[in-house]
Amino acid sequence: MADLRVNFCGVELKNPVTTASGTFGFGHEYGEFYDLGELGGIGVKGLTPEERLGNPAPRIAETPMGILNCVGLQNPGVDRFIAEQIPFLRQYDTRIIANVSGTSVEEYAGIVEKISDADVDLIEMNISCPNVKCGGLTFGTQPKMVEEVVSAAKKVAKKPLIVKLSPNVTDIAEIARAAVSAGADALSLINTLLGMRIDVESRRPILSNIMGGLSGPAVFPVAVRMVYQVHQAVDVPIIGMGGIRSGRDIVEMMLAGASAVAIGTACFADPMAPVKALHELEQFLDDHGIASVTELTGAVQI
Amino acid sequence: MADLRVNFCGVELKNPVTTASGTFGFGHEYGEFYDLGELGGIGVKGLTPEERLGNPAPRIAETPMGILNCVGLQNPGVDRFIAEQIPFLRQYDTRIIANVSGTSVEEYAGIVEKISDADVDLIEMNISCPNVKCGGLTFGTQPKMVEEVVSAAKKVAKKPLIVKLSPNVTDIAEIARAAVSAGADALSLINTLLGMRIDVESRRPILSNIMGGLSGPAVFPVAVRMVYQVHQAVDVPIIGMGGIRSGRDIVEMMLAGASAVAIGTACFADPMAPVKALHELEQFLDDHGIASVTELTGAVQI
Amino acid sequence: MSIQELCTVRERQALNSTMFALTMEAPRISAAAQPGQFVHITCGEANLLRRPISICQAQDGLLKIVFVVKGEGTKWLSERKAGDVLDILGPQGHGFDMDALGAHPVFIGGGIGVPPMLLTMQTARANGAQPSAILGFRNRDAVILEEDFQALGTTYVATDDGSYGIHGFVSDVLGAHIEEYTSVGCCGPKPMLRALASIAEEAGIPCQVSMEERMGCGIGACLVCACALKAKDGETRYGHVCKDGPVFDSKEVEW
Amino acid sequence: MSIQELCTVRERQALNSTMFALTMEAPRISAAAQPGQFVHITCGEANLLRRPISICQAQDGLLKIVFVVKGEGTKWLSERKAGDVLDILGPQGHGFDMDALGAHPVFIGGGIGVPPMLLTMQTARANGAQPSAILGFRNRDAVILEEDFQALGTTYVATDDGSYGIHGFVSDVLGAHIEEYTSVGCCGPKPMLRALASIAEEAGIPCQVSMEERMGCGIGACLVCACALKAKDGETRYGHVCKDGPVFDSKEVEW
Ligand SMILES: Cc1cc2nc3c(=O)[nH]c(=O)nc-3n(C[C@H](O)[C@H](O)[C@H](O)COP(=O)(O)OP(=O)(O)OC[C@H]3O[C@@H](n4cnc5c(N)ncnc54)[C@H](O)[C@@H]3O)c2cc1C
Ligand SMILES: Cc1cc2nc3c(=O)[nH]c(=O)nc-3n(C[C@H](O)[C@H](O)[C@H](O)COP(=O)(O)OP(=O)(O)OC[C@H]3O[C@@H](n4cnc5c(N)ncnc54)[C@H](O)[C@@H]3O)c2cc1C
Ligand SMILES: Cc1cc2nc3c(=O)[nH]c(=O)nc-3n(C[C@H](O)[C@H](O)[C@H](O)COP(=O)(O)O)c2cc1C
Ligand SMILES: Cc1cc2nc3c(=O)[nH]c(=O)nc-3n(C[C@H](O)[C@H](O)[C@H](O)COP(=O)(O)O)c2cc1C
Ligand code: FES
Ligand code: FES
Repeated sequence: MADLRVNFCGVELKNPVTTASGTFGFGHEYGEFYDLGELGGIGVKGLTPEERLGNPAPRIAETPMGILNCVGLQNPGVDRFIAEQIPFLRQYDTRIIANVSGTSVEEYAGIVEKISDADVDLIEMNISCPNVKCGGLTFGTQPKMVEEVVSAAKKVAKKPLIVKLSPNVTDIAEIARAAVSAGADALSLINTLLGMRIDVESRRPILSNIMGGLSGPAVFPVAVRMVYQVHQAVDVPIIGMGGIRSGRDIVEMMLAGASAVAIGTACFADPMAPVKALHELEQFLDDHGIASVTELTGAVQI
Repeated sequence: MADLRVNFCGVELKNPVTTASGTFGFGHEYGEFYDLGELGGIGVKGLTPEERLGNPAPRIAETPMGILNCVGLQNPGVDRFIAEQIPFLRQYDTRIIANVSGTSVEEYAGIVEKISDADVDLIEMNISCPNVKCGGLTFGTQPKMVEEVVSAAKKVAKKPLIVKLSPNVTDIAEIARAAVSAGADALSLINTLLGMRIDVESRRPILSNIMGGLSGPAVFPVAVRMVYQVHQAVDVPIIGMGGIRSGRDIVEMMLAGASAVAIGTACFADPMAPVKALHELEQFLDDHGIASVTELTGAVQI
Repeated sequence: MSIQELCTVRERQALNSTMFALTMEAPRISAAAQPGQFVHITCGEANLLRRPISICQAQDGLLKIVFVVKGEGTKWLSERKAGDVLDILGPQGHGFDMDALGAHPVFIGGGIGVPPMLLTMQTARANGAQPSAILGFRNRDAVILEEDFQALGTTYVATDDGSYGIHGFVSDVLGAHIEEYTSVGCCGPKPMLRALASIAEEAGIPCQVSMEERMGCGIGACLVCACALKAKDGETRYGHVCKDGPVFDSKEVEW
Repeated sequence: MSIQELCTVRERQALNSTMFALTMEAPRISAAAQPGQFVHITCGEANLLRRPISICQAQDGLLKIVFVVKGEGTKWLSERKAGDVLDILGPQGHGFDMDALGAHPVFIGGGIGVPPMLLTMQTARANGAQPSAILGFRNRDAVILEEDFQALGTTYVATDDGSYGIHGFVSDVLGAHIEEYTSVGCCGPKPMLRALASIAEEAGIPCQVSMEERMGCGIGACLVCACALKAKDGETRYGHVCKDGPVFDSKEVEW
């Protein structure tokens, strides 16, 4: 039996499989299908300083092997998360990855500081939400803005700080370097690719917000490429995500450079997806005589 | 019967359906399946000043509802195209869209000038190729480089100049504005999204070139979004492409802002794809009482 | 409680050129099913998302759904045959509150909103109520399940073009008979639901409406199936059709 | 000449746990098929690209292919049943040059390279030659089509582990019998082809090799299936397996 443990920024994950923020709520629903303690970690719905209602419906559109969403960060706010959700999640033997967002540098620093003091294991700072605007562009697309917001957050972070990158950029390596030079302990990628669908009958965009974020298997090759580029560019661990469905997808993402992975959209097709993929990963390791899953990270042969 | 004609920069296309450069060779092979004269135009394999051998195999990898390719612009060079292929293509009652590339501003200007004097209808300038002088960055990702290369080409172009944009950028509208301000008569998009696949058994990238360009249905929502953004930003006609498979896909792309479309990867799944999609488009127009296909362009209701 | 079950198709019926019924062996889901709940069905390898379809009947270990072919997913579903196996999540969501119906509930379905009202009416009758039904269709060809409803109580059928039954909308029929009823339960297009809700509200009887929204997870985790509801402070809040609904009290909904 | 034909599966055979044969009604493709050509098959809605599979037999309007389950596409193919319809392009590519074989050609297949040699050997015999065959497999369980080849001429079977037939590689067998042959035609893994080519070259007889490469269009338009060939000037040029090949003269190939 291969060793599945991963030391991620000093935090031990029992295995590299986590859930992608925003696709898994706070775990209650999928917890009806299996023991959440089977997972390496749980990425919770993106949190903001105050409660957010999110966008009107429709918030989802299907695309070939993908989906677009424009949930708009609906969440109860960080305080209610801390009070109501952490106790629930702590019942399970898994790591809590708190995903946080803000609309200004101050808000980001504020929420990172607050969540730092709560009982979570890792902080994932989402600088890529297309809804969080700064001069019309998301924080995650400008190296200077990335540095500024990550520096401010890092100053107050008392837990490992993972910066989640947007794929909607010309040069992902440049953004990654900016985040790491500003103090990011780890990176996660990819967030969603901006996309759009139009209903040909009504001639209206399907999504209320006109555009939305593309996720699911369709983006997998883009995610693998970006994880590879970022792994070449910086020296911090990476949580790879974007379209992962199977154990082999996990292996591929790890070979590209990921130390852990997150699974999101695949859960919609099959609620058991993360657990099934984990078992497939285990089987793959055993079939290939790989002693520790960590051997895969960045092991692509060029 | 709806009117399918499109006036594209003064060139009449009998219908808005063309083929995407590089997926259709010079038409010989697909010409065995149907009369090439059924199509509005034929985008030929990308041409360079000299013959290019392209990259070693493997040059293709499958992805969920997409493919990656790294053909590397294998082509016989523009002179042999002019001598050997134009006479073949001119047998058919369709428009010839010559797709050209270079590795420097001078090369681009040179090939545009040469092809201008040949018997083609439209020139499509592919600026998604890496610029050797500029540290390997592709022309198409930097507004200043886009302006420079398009200005130089426009000066010598005697046929309408379509600039083909790369989707691997933070802000496609900015690039589109740069191309148009430098004189582009039209734009085409999207070229391929950069992606990567790794064979989990051999641990090697599947493609010889490590990374390759993603095309096919997987990218369709990204293409629709970019065509929409570009149509909002500039006032020139657009050839929309990226993942189109059906008549309804054509309608969607045109509603987003395209005046014509190109079909590429879909031909691999079904050689008849462009003709089938054209017939579906016709049917859609008739079913919806739309008198002219041009009514669709940009008609999305926000 | 949501169950993932692999269900063998027992029977496929074409009701008309675009509507189909599938009956499946689903012992666990059918045993747990409540009126107004739905199932979330994987529709082939080419469609990433499951499709939500209401439960039309659930008894003896069998689950029946009735659906109209709209796009690729329902087309795939319509091509299933006896013996095929479907991957189904269910029963999902919060159905009709059967305790709030009173002695004479009326169940109203419009078009493809008709099927879920069948299990609801059946259950109401089994619970001792005397239910009625009002079913609305575009035209004669679209009429489905009429006899099943007739067997359970007074049933009015209306068609938009008058080609069958009453000429008019279900709201006209409800308006004409509203005094006979203690509550309304309904499913159909949003404008229809809104019209029915306002008639019920005027008459001072409760009205439960089954809402539709595009879904991702179907279990309450992804928050995409937002339905605008009235918050206590008069502001909007979003409920989620897959978990808080699909059935809501009409007074809660922000129309 | 490439034809798109919708072909009904007549028979599906499991040859062993991972290898399958499908026989299809393909009147137009089978009539045009030449030895060494392949067909390009749509493998379900979830796989965008067609899969190239060699033609194993083509007669009386029927087309037979033999394949091993490798990934999703061939898995899908292996699940087809009699009556299912496949979308097939073919016959594709440039097969064996039957005029260059001489009176005693030997046809060599390794593993899943064996099937295309059957139609080739059959055709050579029908053309008046006296062909032999050398078939190589990993082990006893992997042996396929042996009797079909035996019926056409002397056939040696070798297994890597010696569990059946001759213990060793097909190149060993070829080396031992090379003087009996006028030419070699072969299909299998690249190292095997290279080894056979060099034995043939040394013996001064022509060798035709069937190459594999990942494909897009399968008809010669997209240029993805590049095979490095020796250009006249000694430089590399790229031929295309789907159109110039899959069969090349071994001396042309840049190994
Ligand atoms: C709670 C609930 C119960 C339903 N019950 C039934 C039923 O009993 N019978 C029936 O025929 N239909 C029912 N529907 C509608 C049914 O879900 C859609 O018609 C179906 O999802 C369309 O899928 P498609 O692939 O055929 O169409 P497409 O338009 O190709 O679907 C594309 C995407 O949009 C979604 N979508 C499209 N229309 C709807 C819609 N009206 N509601 C939700 N999602 C939609 C699809 O699920 C898919 O994700 C119900 C919907 C909900 C929300
Ligand atoms: C000319 C030719 C003839 C062939 N004849 C046969 C045959 O008779 N029997 C047989 O079993 N196999 C044959 N093959 C190999 C067969 O095409 C592959 O095994 C098959 O494509 C694998 O598809 P998959 O979806 O199962 O595997 P996956 O690995 O999931 O396929 C992923 C992608 O890679 C491509 N691919 C993977 N392996 C190969 C390969 N070896 N060659 C070309 N493309 C590949 C697939 O076509 C697909 O596009 C032939 C290949 C070629 C080029
Ligand atoms: C419905 C939905 C909601 C999401 N919400 C968030 C979020 O709140 N914060 C965040 O950082 N990412 C969010 N994401 C992005 C995912 O965490 C993930 O980066 C992306 O979906 C790619 O992974 P996948 O293809 O496995 O889903 C969301 C994605 C989806 C589909
Ligand atoms: C095999 C292949 C080769 C291509 N070669 C070229 C090329 O030479 N020049 C070019 O501008 N675009 C090239 N493209 C990009 C296509 O023209 C098109 O922009 C892209 O594939 C998206 O359309 P599709 O999804 O319909 O294929 C190529 C694409 C493929 C798949
Ligand atoms: S569909 Fe995911 S919360 Fe309703
Ligand atoms: S596969 Fe397209 S040229 Fe060979």
